[in-house]
Amino acid sequence: MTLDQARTLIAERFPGAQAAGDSPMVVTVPADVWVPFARFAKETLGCWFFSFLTAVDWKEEGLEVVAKIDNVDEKLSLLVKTRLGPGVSACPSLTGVYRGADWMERECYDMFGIRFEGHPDLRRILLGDDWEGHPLLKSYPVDAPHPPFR
Amino acid sequence: MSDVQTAADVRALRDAAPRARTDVPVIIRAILGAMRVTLRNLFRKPVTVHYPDKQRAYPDRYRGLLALVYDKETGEEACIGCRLCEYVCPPAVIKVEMLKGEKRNYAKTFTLELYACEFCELCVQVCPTDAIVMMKSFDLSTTDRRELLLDKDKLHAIGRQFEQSWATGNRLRDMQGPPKQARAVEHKEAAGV
Amino acid sequence: MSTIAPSTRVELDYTGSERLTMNMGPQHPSAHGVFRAILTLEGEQVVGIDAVIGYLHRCHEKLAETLTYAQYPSIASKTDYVAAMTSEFAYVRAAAMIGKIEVPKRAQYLRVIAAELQRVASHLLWLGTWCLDMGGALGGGATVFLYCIREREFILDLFESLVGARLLYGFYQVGGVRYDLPPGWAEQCRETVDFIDRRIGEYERMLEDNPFFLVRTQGVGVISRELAQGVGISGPLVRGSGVNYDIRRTEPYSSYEDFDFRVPVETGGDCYARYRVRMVEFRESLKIVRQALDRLPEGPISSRPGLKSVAQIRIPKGEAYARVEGARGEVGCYLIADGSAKPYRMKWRGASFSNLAILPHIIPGHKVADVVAIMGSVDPVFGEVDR
Amino acid sequence: MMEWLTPLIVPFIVLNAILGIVTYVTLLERKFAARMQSRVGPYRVGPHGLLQPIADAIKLMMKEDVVPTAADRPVYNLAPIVFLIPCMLIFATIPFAPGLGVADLNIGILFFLAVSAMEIVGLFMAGWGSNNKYALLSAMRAVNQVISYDLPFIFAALVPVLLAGSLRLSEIAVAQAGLWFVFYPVIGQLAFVAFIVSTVAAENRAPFDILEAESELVAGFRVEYSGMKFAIIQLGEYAHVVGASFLGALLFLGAWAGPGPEWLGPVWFLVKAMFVFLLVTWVRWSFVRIRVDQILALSWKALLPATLVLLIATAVVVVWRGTPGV
Repeated sequence: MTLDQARTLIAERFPGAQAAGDSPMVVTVPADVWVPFARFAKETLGCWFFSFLTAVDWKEEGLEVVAKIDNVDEKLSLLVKTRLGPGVSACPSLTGVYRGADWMERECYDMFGIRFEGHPDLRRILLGDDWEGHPLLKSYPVDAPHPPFR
Repeated sequence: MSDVQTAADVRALRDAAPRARTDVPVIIRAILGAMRVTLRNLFRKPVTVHYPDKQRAYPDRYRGLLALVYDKETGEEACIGCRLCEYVCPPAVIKVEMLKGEKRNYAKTFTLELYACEFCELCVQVCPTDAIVMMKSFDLSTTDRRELLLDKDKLHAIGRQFEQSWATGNRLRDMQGPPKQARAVEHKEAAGV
Repeated sequence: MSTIAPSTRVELDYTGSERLTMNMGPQHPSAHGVFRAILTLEGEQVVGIDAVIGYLHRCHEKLAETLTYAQYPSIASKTDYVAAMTSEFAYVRAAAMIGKIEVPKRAQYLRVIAAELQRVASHLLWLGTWCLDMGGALGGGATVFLYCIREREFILDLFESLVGARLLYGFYQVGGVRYDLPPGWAEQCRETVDFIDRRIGEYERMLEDNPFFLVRTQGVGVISRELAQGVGISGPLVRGSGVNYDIRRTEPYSSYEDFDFRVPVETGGDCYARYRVRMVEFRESLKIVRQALDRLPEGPISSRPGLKSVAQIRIPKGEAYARVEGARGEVGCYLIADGSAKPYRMKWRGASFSNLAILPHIIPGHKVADVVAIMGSVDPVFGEVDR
Repeated sequence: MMEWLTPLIVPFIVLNAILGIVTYVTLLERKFAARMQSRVGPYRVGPHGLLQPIADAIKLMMKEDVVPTAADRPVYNLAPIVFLIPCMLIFATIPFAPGLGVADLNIGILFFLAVSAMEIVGLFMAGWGSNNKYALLSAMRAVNQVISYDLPFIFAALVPVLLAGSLRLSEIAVAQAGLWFVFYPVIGQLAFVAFIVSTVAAENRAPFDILEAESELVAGFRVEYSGMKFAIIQLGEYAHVVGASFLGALLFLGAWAGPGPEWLGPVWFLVKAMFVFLLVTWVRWSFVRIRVDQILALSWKALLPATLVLLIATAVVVVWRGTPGV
């Protein structure tokens, strides 16, 4: 699976997706094909290695979920992104495709408040259950005390 | 495969895992071999350093206690209160106030919260006058946290008390960076050599 | 940090005996830091585990947004404090990738030397603490532990004479490294490397065929190849499960392509296979250090002038994901720069975080004593798990 | 005139001597282990740490005695005593020199084995009474382990009994005047190894210390004990080890036999017992711990049949040679 082949395949199967760059190849997909794309990437492109999943807060433009997946054997490296849009904090869960997404999505929920639909056990992972707010949002100030202030 | 391994899976995997030989001679040899290693170490010299009685030798670049120094030639305080160290300090433990002077500036106050310092040496690195340096000193512990709030006088006192490490701002900047020769020449010219 | 223990999520064949919920950690002799495992037991058998992490959470990712590219590398050490060099490495690599900053050849070699010595030091600590988990502080485990610590000191001494610190180094900076080798360091390093090479043989004699060690490790905590690929573990864990994945090979960085080394792969997938992988890695790392010292080129150690002010390093708009092969696996840094002196967003991909996620999959079905053995073989560092 | 005092004075002297030995055995072990691990061990209290055991004792006496709220108080408080008594009683039958001992019973070794197995009651009480899950698991393990290792321990100890033809410990010692049983061809060595292994296991020392198992069970059955109660448990444990070492020296190493005048006998005995002790310690600090199911398997599947066969073989040899003794 060369890069060009992968790019063609992506263009064929997902017309809404934009692929750019090569190492890693940045693929931006609409949120509704987030899970189908991941399944396609795993099964067709052979990207079995789930490196990480996180989000970026683009302030007014809303949240963006980013996942890095690799085909280790053929050195194909994908950075898959999806824009959730302003004010939206729900995203389909990848746990059905990648088992490693379990903790990563919990962390992402913890830090950004993104609700991953279909996640089997979406709880906070790093912060306490009674923590208020989601620290990595840009609206969350660094230097003010936050409840529960301990 | 189901989402998690079940007990049956664990048992199957356990049985499928490769095993080492279980011949009695191999086992006996391995056991005696392990005991031989411990016996051999019984007769090695212990590596313990009896710390307060014997100080170990600090390497030249040791990053220890911070201090302010005096200019070697003029005997004046080397710090010009430029606040570069305050800006660069990642945990923000340095606070400097500048005192404007006629020929040069001074630090009016200089406080360093040593209890939060992480000894990254960035303040030494950016210091243009080599005023803040690190000392070859390890004994920082105290019974009172307030003693670790160092002001200017204390920092000067520390500078006189301990041996200075190798690193100063100019030395560090000379070592890094690509145009090494050119800058070395510059310094020589500036020093009037 | 969740305080609710959900009912055991894993149903194993129920033996009819009463279940016992046992709390392991967060302060526990073999928790390797602050880690809490809520175990559901049937007799001695574990039937469910809920891993609770986050006790050491410092929100490094938010912290990185408030610190400049010059400041953060020395803080990055604090994520993985056992192998502090690797996390710095990932960060400066990411920044250099966005800024397209060249790194001089000598700096690349110095980076490799430091990273490989760090791997040896980290593996030494792993071997020691793992044996401590299995052998106990009042038994043979403590002996191996102290031997390993004794040898690790020599590497820390090397680091100390190189950068002046023993734990948090700040050796890497964007565009190169901060310190050049002091006089005599290379010879000292060669001696240490040879010495540790000999001592590793001693550990192997203590453990290799030892039946006590073998029964504790063989067939314990088997990660099948499929499971390893599904969860996204990396480093010695995934190589112990028969997957040949080493970033130094698949995506060479910092002149790793210049060096001749072997990537060990074992197929067993159990604790013993992971032990074998790491023992070979010891030797291979020492080999790389020797090669790098032999071929160390002359030249500058940084492509950028020495740091003079906090905002000296500015990086254009862009994003990059840089990963390095740390002692525990893929340590990655996903950096988004917005053109200012501070990153817009940074994501740490801690190797231990992903590796630890394997625990709920492999621990059920084992005995209580195996929990610590498996956890030790995963080798988590909680600074990196919680960040 | 003062004869009625003898039964009081002799145990008093023996008890105190044992306490002294046991206290300093801890220092011996710590120094030995430290040197094995490239350390120096206790060093600060007194010259080369010689006063360390005394400092430890004082520290433990001064410590606050914490009782968990939910503990079963009578059981919790009684457990250290119940644990200590059998551990001290085992010294009753050991003759330290010809005629020097508390009671030279004609079933001496039987008494020793029976009483030493009693410690398990105290162990289990401690584990149960603490009302702690770690302690409970540890107590369960303890019962499992001690029962399974007492059998090989007894069988290994019975080999010298068969060879000597007596259950009286002093007679077993005398029977070795010509040849120490450890040098008895084949049988002696095998029995000695089996004895050492089962001693290590029955004393719950690494690699068989699953009930202490601080990597998973923190400190096992004594996790909730502090202060003097902890000290008593520790004392009992070391007394048991020392007792077993004395037994090993008596059964296999010819007890008080040795060069020099006769009054050196107890010294020789002590030296031999310490040799056995250091052997056990050496094993302890050389191996990783094995798991509870493996320990049980080792006992029932390997050690027990092996010692049983050894015992039968010894019996056959003894019958074949016609007379007991060497």
